Amino acid sequence: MTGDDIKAMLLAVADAMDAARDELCALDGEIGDADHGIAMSGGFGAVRTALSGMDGGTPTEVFNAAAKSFLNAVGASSGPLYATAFMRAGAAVKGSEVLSDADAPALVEAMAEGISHRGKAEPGDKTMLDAWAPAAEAARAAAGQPAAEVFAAAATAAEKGAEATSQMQAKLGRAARLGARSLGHRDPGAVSAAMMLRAMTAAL
Amino acid sequence: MTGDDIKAMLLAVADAMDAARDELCALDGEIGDADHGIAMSGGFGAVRTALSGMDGGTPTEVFNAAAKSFLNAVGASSGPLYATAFMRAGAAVKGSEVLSDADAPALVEAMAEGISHRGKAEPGDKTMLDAWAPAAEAARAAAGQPAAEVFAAAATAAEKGAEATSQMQAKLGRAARLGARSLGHRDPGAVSAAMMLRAMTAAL
Amino acid sequence: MQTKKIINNGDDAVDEMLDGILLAHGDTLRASEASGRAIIARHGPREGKVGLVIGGGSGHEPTFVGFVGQGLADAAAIGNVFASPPPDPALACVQEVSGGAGVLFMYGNYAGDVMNFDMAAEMAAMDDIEVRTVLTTDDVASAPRDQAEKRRGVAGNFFIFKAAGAAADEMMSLDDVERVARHANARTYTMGVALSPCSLPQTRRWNFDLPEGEMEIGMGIHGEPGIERGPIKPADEIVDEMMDRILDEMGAASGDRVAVLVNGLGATPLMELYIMNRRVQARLGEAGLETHATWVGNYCTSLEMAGASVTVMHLDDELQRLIDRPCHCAMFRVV
Amino acid sequence: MQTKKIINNGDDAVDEMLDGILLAHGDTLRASEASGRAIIARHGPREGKVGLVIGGGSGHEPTFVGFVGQGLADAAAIGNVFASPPPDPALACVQEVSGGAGVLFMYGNYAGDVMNFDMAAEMAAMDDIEVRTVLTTDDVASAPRDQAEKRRGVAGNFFIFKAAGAAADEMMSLDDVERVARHANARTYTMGVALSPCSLPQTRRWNFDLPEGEMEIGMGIHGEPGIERGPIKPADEIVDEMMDRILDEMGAASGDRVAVLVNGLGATPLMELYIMNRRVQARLGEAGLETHATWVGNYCTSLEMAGASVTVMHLDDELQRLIDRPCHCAMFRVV
Ligand SMILES: Nc1ncnc2c1ncn2[C@@H]1O[C@H](COP(=O)(O)OP(=O)(O)O)[C@@H](O)[C@H]1O
Ligand SMILES: Nc1ncnc2c1ncn2[C@@H]1O[C@H](COP(=O)(O)OP(=O)(O)O)[C@@H](O)[C@H]1O
Ligand SMILES: [Mg+2]
Ligand SMILES: [Mg+2]
Ligand SMILES: [Mg+2]
Ligand SMILES: [Mg+2]
Repeated sequence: MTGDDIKAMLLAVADAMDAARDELCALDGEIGDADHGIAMSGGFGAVRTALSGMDGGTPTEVFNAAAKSFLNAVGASSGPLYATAFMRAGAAVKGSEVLSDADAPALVEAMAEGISHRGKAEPGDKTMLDAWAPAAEAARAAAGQPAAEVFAAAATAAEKGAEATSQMQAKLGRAARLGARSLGHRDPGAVSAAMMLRAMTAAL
Repeated sequence: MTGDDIKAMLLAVADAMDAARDELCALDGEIGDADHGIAMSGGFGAVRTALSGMDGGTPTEVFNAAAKSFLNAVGASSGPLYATAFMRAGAAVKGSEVLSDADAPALVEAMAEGISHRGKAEPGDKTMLDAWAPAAEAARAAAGQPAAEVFAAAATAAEKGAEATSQMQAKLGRAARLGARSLGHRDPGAVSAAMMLRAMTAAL
Repeated sequence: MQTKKIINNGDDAVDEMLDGILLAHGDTLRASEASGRAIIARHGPREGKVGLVIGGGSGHEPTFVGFVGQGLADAAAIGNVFASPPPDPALACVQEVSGGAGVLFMYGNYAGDVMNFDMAAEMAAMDDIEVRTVLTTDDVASAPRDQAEKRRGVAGNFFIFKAAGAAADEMMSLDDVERVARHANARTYTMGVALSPCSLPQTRRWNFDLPEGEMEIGMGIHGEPGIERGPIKPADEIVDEMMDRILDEMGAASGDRVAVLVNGLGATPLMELYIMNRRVQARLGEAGLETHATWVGNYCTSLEMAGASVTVMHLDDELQRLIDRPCHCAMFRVV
Repeated sequence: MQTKKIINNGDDAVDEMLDGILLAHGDTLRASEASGRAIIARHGPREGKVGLVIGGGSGHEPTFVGFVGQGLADAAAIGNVFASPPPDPALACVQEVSGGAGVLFMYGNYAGDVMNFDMAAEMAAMDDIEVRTVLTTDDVASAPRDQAEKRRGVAGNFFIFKAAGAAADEMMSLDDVERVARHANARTYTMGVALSPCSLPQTRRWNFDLPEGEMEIGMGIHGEPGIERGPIKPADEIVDEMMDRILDEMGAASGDRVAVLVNGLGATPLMELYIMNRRVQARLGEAGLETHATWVGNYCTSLEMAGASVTVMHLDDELQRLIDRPCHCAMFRVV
């Protein structure tokens, strides 16, 4: 994977988030403030603009540019979480011009760690970490396989994780005060995380 | 007609206005500010309270008490118009303890004059005068008949007049700026005027 | 189904509101002993000063009661919702604020208000208090230019009352306060747009119908029909329609100064009002006009109606001085 | 069908609003050159004074931008609608208002705001500017008393920011301003009620569902679910539920003084807020408490949401002095 391949993956995510904007807003409306689709599609729209204006670049440079543009366009909860995730991913592959299949699990794990570090969520708190943590685990388990397989395994695990959030009571974020009323609703951040990994997989 | 008979007539109007409150508000909503039913039922509610607390009284005293209580409870357009109408009616029969059939046309005419004097409307301006002016004319024409016949004639004429307002373009009041858009809607003040005369007739 | 309101009995809404106002603003306002619907400025009226009495129906707060205070109106007569006050509270206002130099009545041009305030003026004359009247007619959508005297008074009241109140505070004579009031009214232009209806506390039903996706330009502050109904347009287009009309009526020369009020009708967020102001200022700038002062917020409302109005006052040196003069009201201050 | 709004493109709403605000209030506010989303008080920041930076998502106007000015906040970092600002505007605010005595961040306790402002504070530390943070947590409905630190910040911001801003204006040290801010927050209690939903400019769909005839007590200012949903009650009963809870939390002694804010969420008329105030004052009086000052109006909104909140600040001599201290903001003044 070159810097351009990473760009292609992130641009695919941008398209996926545009398509899912209303769905994610509606999910967030059930237990939050109805803006998660705006944050994700707006944030990745800014990533698209930044990457389009970028000539070449290493994978690390691409991730850093994505981190910065996403954060400045969005703020909110998703901004710092994904900015940290992208910076960690960039740091994890620092120095490489071209990534090998062996780098794929490290990327997913780095993103999950960034989100966990920034958000201080625990698994089961009903956040996007409940998609990213199983995704990282699945990516680690798939180590040695081609990058596309690694991402596919991560995406599938994230989808399951996102699905499972509907059985969880929120402990963090806007939904935290809902208690039992958050049951039966999927966490919007977990759902968008799974969509992101699925779009990345498809772009590989 | 004694003072008590006048009271009975006005109390009957109060009941009629309570019953018509929503209908009159809805009519006013079409071309005005949707409060005519509130004004009429609120105003006659105050009349009811004032007359209930009044021991005896001549027809003139009853009309004056009605004028004052209606005006202070309502303001609006209806307040000064009906306050003036009642004061004129009281003045028209000043000095009499008991009214004869011959006084009936004078009462209706005095009320119409009061409304015309206070509001400065012309017939055809699409106001309550378009009910009161034909009512006064019909009452005059019925002079010599029993009071009940006089009021019945006035009520019928007022009903026709109110009906006819739907063909008029408003020249005064809140509907005045509507121009042709006021066509097809009856004037709420004319409609309540007809109801008033009908209730008075029934109470005689 | 009833509209949603935080009220008790609808018939008590106005009086309970006034109770709440006096509890919050007892340092600046009091009720007349003669009428609970006559609200008097504690620090306004004084010997030798023309008394300024404003008033009208409730439901437009902070208009009228919020503009009572030192440097603005001396008293307000308060009616039922969307209904002129009867003569009694207006007369009580006159008696409380008369400082021997005469009293000016100012209120919006509506048939009911004219009849009631005129009756009060006649009663005041019996007490040997001279009362004059200036009607506000700033709503340019409510009648054609050649019938400007038939227009309604709406949010522009704010500027017109402010100018007259400052003139009285400067101890001008009744002649001069009246002249200023007429002059201020003649130079004040408002256009409004409504997006959704309001409902009266007593009926709790929508006063009129404004279907999904539609707006009405020129609608009055009691829901009186306007001049054009159609699909909601972008903010800039709405403001352009308003400003085209206002600028045309105003006929100002490049370099002239104006004061601006972007007013919310009740349910429209400040965000939208400021987005409108952006375009208002752009249009004024294009016309070569200088904005001396801008107010943005809910100054003349229609209960919970959504919508907004733009008012432009065409200043001259005197009006500018009067608009700038400090005033201290419960719901409005200039410092 | 889209909700009705007077806007242009929904994505531009916040920036166009800020343009309109700066055009209206250019004498008191300016944008930072480093970030158009960092709004700075022209007359607030100065050498040796603790800088007070507030901020959060848009859609709550006049919170936050309206409380920037001399004697209150020195700057506000402005996010998208209902979204924390990113670190950059917060950092720009810090750099603009730092007077060498440190900077205090104050904002409502929401996960996104905490993450973004913390990142900004870390960046400021690299510039050797000491930044401390006090979160507001006045919404008593948003978590039980033993988890008070998890509560949201809502309309009570108004009092808490005011006290801290006055403390900084008195040239207190960073330690003292922080102490005052925590103390003010600990003594400020808010309960809200929502009657109808709001909609974001970018989606123009209702954020949540609140059926005809129903209200929700304790709902947050972004539509976060509250503690009780049911049929609309009379104003006095609604206020009683709020005041029962507030008085219980406050635990004040007879004779204590309080400041009161009856706040509209956006679409609720002043008439209803004053009717609520009437009952609030009755309850405070029954409890033997003395109301030192009352504000009624739209101070912390949720776009076009209908509803209201009641905030009571339990005063002591210091807080009373700070609340009374004059301030001059674009959308709020104490004189
Ligand atoms: N502390 C946290 N750690 C991890 N994820 C979080 C945390 N707080 C919130 N989130 C995620 O953020 C999502 C909401 O994002 P978004 O709607 O964009 O921001 P906001 O909550 O500021 O409106 C939630 O669904 C949740 O997945
Ligand atoms: N100048 C006038 N002369 C006669 N009737 C009038 C005049 N102005 C208004 N009206 C009557 O008043 C009615 C409206 O009364 P109401 O709704 O109670 O008062 P408002 O118009 O102040 O809301 C109109 O339907 C019309 O019949
Ligand atoms: Mg959200
Ligand atoms: Mg009416
Ligand atoms: Mg009316
Ligand atoms: Mg948000």
